Amino acid sequence: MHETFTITQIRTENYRTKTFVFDKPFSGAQPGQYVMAWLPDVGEKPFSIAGADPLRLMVVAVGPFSEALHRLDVGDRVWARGPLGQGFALEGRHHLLVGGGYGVAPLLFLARKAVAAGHTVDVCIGARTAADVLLAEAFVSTDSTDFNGFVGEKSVKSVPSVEKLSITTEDGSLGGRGLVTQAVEAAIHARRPDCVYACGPTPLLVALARLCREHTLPHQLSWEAHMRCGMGLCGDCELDAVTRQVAGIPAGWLVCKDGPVLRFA
Amino acid sequence: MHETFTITQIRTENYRTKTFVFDKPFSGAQPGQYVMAWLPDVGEKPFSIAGADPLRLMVVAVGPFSEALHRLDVGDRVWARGPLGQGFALEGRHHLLVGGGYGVAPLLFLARKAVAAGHTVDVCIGARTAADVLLAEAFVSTDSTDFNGFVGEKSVKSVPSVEKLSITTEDGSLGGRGLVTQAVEAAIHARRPDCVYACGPTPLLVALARLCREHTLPHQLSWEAHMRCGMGLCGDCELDAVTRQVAGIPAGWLVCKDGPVLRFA
Amino acid sequence: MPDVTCHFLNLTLRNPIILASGILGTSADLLERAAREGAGAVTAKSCGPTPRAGHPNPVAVDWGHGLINAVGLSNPGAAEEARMLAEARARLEPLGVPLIASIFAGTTAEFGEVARTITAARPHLIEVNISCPNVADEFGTPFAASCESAAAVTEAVKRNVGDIPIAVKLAPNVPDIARIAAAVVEAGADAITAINTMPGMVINADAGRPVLSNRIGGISGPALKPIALRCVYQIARTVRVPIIGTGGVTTGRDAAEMLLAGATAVGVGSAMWTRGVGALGDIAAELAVWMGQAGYGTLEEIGVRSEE
Amino acid sequence: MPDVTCHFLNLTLRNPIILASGILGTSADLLERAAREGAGAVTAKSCGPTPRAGHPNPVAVDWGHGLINAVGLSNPGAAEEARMLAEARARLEPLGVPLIASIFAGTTAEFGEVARTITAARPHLIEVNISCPNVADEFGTPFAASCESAAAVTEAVKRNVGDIPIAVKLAPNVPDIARIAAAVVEAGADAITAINTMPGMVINADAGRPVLSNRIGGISGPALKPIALRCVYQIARTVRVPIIGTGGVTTGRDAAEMLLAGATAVGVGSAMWTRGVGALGDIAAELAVWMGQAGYGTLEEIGVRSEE
Ligand SMILES: Cc1cc2nc3c(=O)[nH]c(=O)nc-3n(C[C@H](O)[C@H](O)[C@H](O)COP(=O)(O)OP(=O)(O)OC[C@H]3O[C@@H](n4cnc5c(N)ncnc54)[C@H](O)[C@@H]3O)c2cc1C
Ligand SMILES: Cc1cc2nc3c(=O)[nH]c(=O)nc-3n(C[C@H](O)[C@H](O)[C@H](O)COP(=O)(O)OP(=O)(O)OC[C@H]3O[C@@H](n4cnc5c(N)ncnc54)[C@H](O)[C@@H]3O)c2cc1C
Ligand SMILES: Cc1cc2nc3c(=O)[nH]c(=O)nc-3n(C[C@H](O)[C@H](O)[C@H](O)COP(=O)(O)O)c2cc1C
Ligand SMILES: Cc1cc2nc3c(=O)[nH]c(=O)nc-3n(C[C@H](O)[C@H](O)[C@H](O)COP(=O)(O)O)c2cc1C
Ligand code: FES
Ligand code: FES
Repeated sequence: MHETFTITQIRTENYRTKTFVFDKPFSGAQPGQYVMAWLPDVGEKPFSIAGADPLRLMVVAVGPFSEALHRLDVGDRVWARGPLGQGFALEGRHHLLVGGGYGVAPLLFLARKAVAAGHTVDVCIGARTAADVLLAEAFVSTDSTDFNGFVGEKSVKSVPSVEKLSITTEDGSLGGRGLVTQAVEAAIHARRPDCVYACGPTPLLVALARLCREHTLPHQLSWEAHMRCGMGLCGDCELDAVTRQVAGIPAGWLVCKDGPVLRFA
Repeated sequence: MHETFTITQIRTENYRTKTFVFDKPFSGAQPGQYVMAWLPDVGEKPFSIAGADPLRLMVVAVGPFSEALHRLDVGDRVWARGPLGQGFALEGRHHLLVGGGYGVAPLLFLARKAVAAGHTVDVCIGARTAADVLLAEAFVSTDSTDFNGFVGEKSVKSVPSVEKLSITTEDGSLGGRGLVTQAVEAAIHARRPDCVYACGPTPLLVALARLCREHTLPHQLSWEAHMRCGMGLCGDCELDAVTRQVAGIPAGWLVCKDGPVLRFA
Repeated sequence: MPDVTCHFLNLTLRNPIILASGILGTSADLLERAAREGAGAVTAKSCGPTPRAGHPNPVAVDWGHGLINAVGLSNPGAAEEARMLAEARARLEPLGVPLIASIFAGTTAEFGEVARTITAARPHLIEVNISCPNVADEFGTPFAASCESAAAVTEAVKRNVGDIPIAVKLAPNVPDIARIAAAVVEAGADAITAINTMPGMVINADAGRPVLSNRIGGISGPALKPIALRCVYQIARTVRVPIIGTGGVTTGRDAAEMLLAGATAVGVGSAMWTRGVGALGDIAAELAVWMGQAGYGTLEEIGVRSEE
Repeated sequence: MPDVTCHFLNLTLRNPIILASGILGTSADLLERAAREGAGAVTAKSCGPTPRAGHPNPVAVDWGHGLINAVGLSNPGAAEEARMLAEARARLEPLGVPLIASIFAGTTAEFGEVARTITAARPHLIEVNISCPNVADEFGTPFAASCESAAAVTEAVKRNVGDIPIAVKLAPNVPDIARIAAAVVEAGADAITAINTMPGMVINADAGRPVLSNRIGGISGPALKPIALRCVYQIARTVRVPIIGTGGVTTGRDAAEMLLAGATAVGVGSAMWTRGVGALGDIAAELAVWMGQAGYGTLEEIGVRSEE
């Protein structure tokens, strides 16, 4: 069942992205899990949990539902059910996080968790242009009030930031120019991580899956699909055969329930 | 829903009474609460919980259902739902327990609880003849394995017994001759209890209610009625108007759910 | 604080929570208790032409997501019931709590007779139970199963009750409950009660047997709620008479859902198993709190918003 | 260890647990996965004459005592479905797991056409879904609502499937499901699947709206179990064809109850929400353990004892 959440804060992240902070926690939520957010008479869509205490969601306005969310104000309500699906699980003590688009949202949540556990974290963010880069400062900020990203960390005032943050844009308008996979290669060579975690567009994930296999690195990738029930029943969220094959995803794997995160050792 | 209980032990208490010990506890049950015992194709009737860990019931064979129970052997199964209703709650530190018929079963459970708490207990048992007296030895036994009467006391080997046990029979074949209320009067004069607890036939309870009011003694009496739902829904277990009036029971009081124990301060 | 006064036909209830039929409605004492514990109105247990003992035990169990019962319409017969109702009415009068009688019968003609007998007690409303699922063996398919039989009973009762309004109580196990509702309203029903229990069976695997002695019984409580909400919603969009929405209401929030679905008042029965008789008043109080938070001042506002 | 082999019509299932229609049965991959995770047989999602997108989100929620869904019969149309089924059948063959197709349509004639198209894939059984509650607006009262329409569909399908046996899937929201069962058996049904979901509505009070975009949906899961057991019980005492008992089965013990009610095999759907796809094999294993404890050696013995 959907719980009622009231917006307490809205932060504009870039020209088409806002973060919504809500009035209460989503207990037990793990980085990589998602909620089905419902706006009556509009629809219901999956959104990664960008922070659990209190709940926060980062929304890129790209179509009817996300635009409806963007029209909301502080005090307005959103309904959400979850937490759904399988999230990221920290493996080892040095982590490489790779995000594209809204994918940085669950990774920030994950980074906070890893850093709080005393682990080290490298982050690679990819985007089209400087304007599309999201949350870059949040990853290196030491002010946790800026993104009280996970359960029980509300009161932590100064958390050490990630070790190394590299940004890549396709047009070179911020950070390195090119594809984020190049930055990932570099990061792996600089310091081999115990595990690679990624969330972003499918082509990015497919490329990363190949790269991690080459380097025999454990990796956990968060996949995206059209979701309906979100409960592992309707079968709608199966990935297409091509994606599955190139990424080595098992047949019959359901993004909504077996995923969205798939782990390869 | 009914849980399945398997009989592990059967003890004959008198010419028409058996105690059944079952294979598992009835967690959280309090003295004075009851179960609805179900025998498929036979029926379902209320029985006081005579011991909760493991469950034990003491059954007087008086009609079709109780006789069907008496025909069961070790290894046979009985189904029970509960614990139902409001039981006894210990008030003060010196208690007077008054039992008639199967009413001694919940009182023994209560006595064990009181004694274990370091309280003192007097007991008055009433019966028609010596043959009808039930559980008399159990009240004064120090061998708790004999009637491991309540939760968490399975391992207690030697529990102090009750202070004073007085038995009254109508024909004088055991203990004093006459009515148990006379013994109760005597017990009250010998040592005034903080509270009187009773379970037995309605006339006994009515007499006790009057007596306790005269002595302005708090009392907790366990009433009996025809029970169907046992859930406070069907209304069948309302006491008749006469009994209610003489005993001062509030109108609309449901034996199955508000009772069977009614407390007067 | 929002106003939970409920205007139901010509009656004014201090709140919309109505004791449902068959729960505690067996005596004047129990009806009075339900009123004192906070009900806006109280319904007596269904009574038929002659006394019935009902089914042997077990007659009711909690199966984890709701209850099932087959009490079997035990009742003292219409004549005795009328006496009880007259006393109950006198006791409820000073409390300002309306009394609803409930009747059942085996034939259309008998429905008329029972209604006439009961009318002597001047209940504020007579509920016509054409939907009891536990006596089908004796009485055949319930009258609630077809438009024709439901309408015929409604007419027979209506002819025998003078100016006392009637509510017809419908069954959920029909393909299209709105059609039945339309038929009984056409036949003169002043209100609808929806719904009675849903026929079901609880089996104890170890015992290898259905739990109820009657085998089949009626499901009530939480499991029934979405079925009841759907029925109320469909009926409210088809007929213009008030509805007593009944089924699985356990909290004030559940009551709000029932009002949003289109009910004018809310029946409560099984909730008293888990919450006691005090549930009646507590649910009304919770509803008021919820209304305050949700920005409703009166029950009518909920009705309006739900039709948007 | 007891033998859970299930003899269903001419089929031999390694266990009686059947993946219910509409759950995961949308692709050959998912049907194969259900088989690998332990199902005795698998049912594809219902397909109709032409592709349908289904309803917009929300299409399903867990409301605490069960689920409600209105997926809206999304499907790729019969021709595409037949291709998928043929592939699925090939993949299931080596696993020894029979494939059940499921069809729906808007008219009796269309039912026949869809059946004929699907027959090309040679499923082991064709389930005829005359009971989907989520598309009533478009398709009117479901065919399962009356003996006449249910029998007509059965005959139309039967004429088009050659030697492939058919099971007709019935709806719980009828006054007398046994009569419908008798009518479809009379019309040629080889088996019965009972039941489809029960129409219901879940309302979010704060939102002031029904949760499903379709407003009305079908209730499944725990809340449905006693309704399904009652339906299976009534059908089993009326007709002599095997029944796939479906509704709320979550554990091996639930499956035992379904068999005791009179089912020959047991459909499982919603349980996969709480227990994952592995529920299929787990429930079969739990059933075997329970049978051992209860002293049953084979499924047939359960059937016999339940008829005593
Ligand atoms: C597991 C999971 C987690 C998700 N988490 C988030 C999240 O945290 N934040 C978020 O904003 N979205 C997230 N999404 C996507 C979200 O569910 C919606 O798909 C998205 O909001 C678009 O919906 P819409 O109705 O606004 O537009 P639609 O009409 O559905 O889409 C409009 C167009 O935009 C494209 N599109 C969809 N999503 C994006 C995107 N993120 N960036 C660029 N183009 C896109 C679509 O392919 C389509 O072409 C997630 C999806 C999944 C499956
Ligand atoms: C709260 C409650 C607790 C109970 N606890 C116990 C218990 O612990 N042990 C127990 O044996 N019974 C107990 N009973 C009584 C029990 O529920 C049945 O009523 C009893 O077993 C008789 O059922 P039956 O079908 O065998 O006979 P019935 O046909 O119901 O009764 C046969 C006759 O015996 C009379 N009778 C009923 N009970 C007794 C009795 N105990 N002694 C003498 N005559 C009786 C009846 O009035 C009737 O005339 C309890 C009842 C209630 C309401
Ligand atoms: C024990 C019990 C007895 C009932 N008896 C009757 C009855 O006599 N007449 C009637 O119309 N409904 C009867 N009902 C149905 C209720 O009035 C109500 O319609 C149903 O229980 C759904 O509401 P609930 O979920 O709040 O209990 C009975 C229900 C229960 C649980
Ligand atoms: C999400 C979902 C989709 C369903 N789709 C179909 C369908 O396409 N065809 C059908 O005959 N039944 C469909 N059903 C009904 C199931 O097959 C089954 O009859 C019902 O869910 C009861 O079983 P359960 O409680 O085990 O889920 C669907 C059920 C669910 C939950
Ligand atoms: S969205 Fe329904 S199975 Fe994944
Ligand atoms: S036995 Fe039903 S109310 Fe007490």
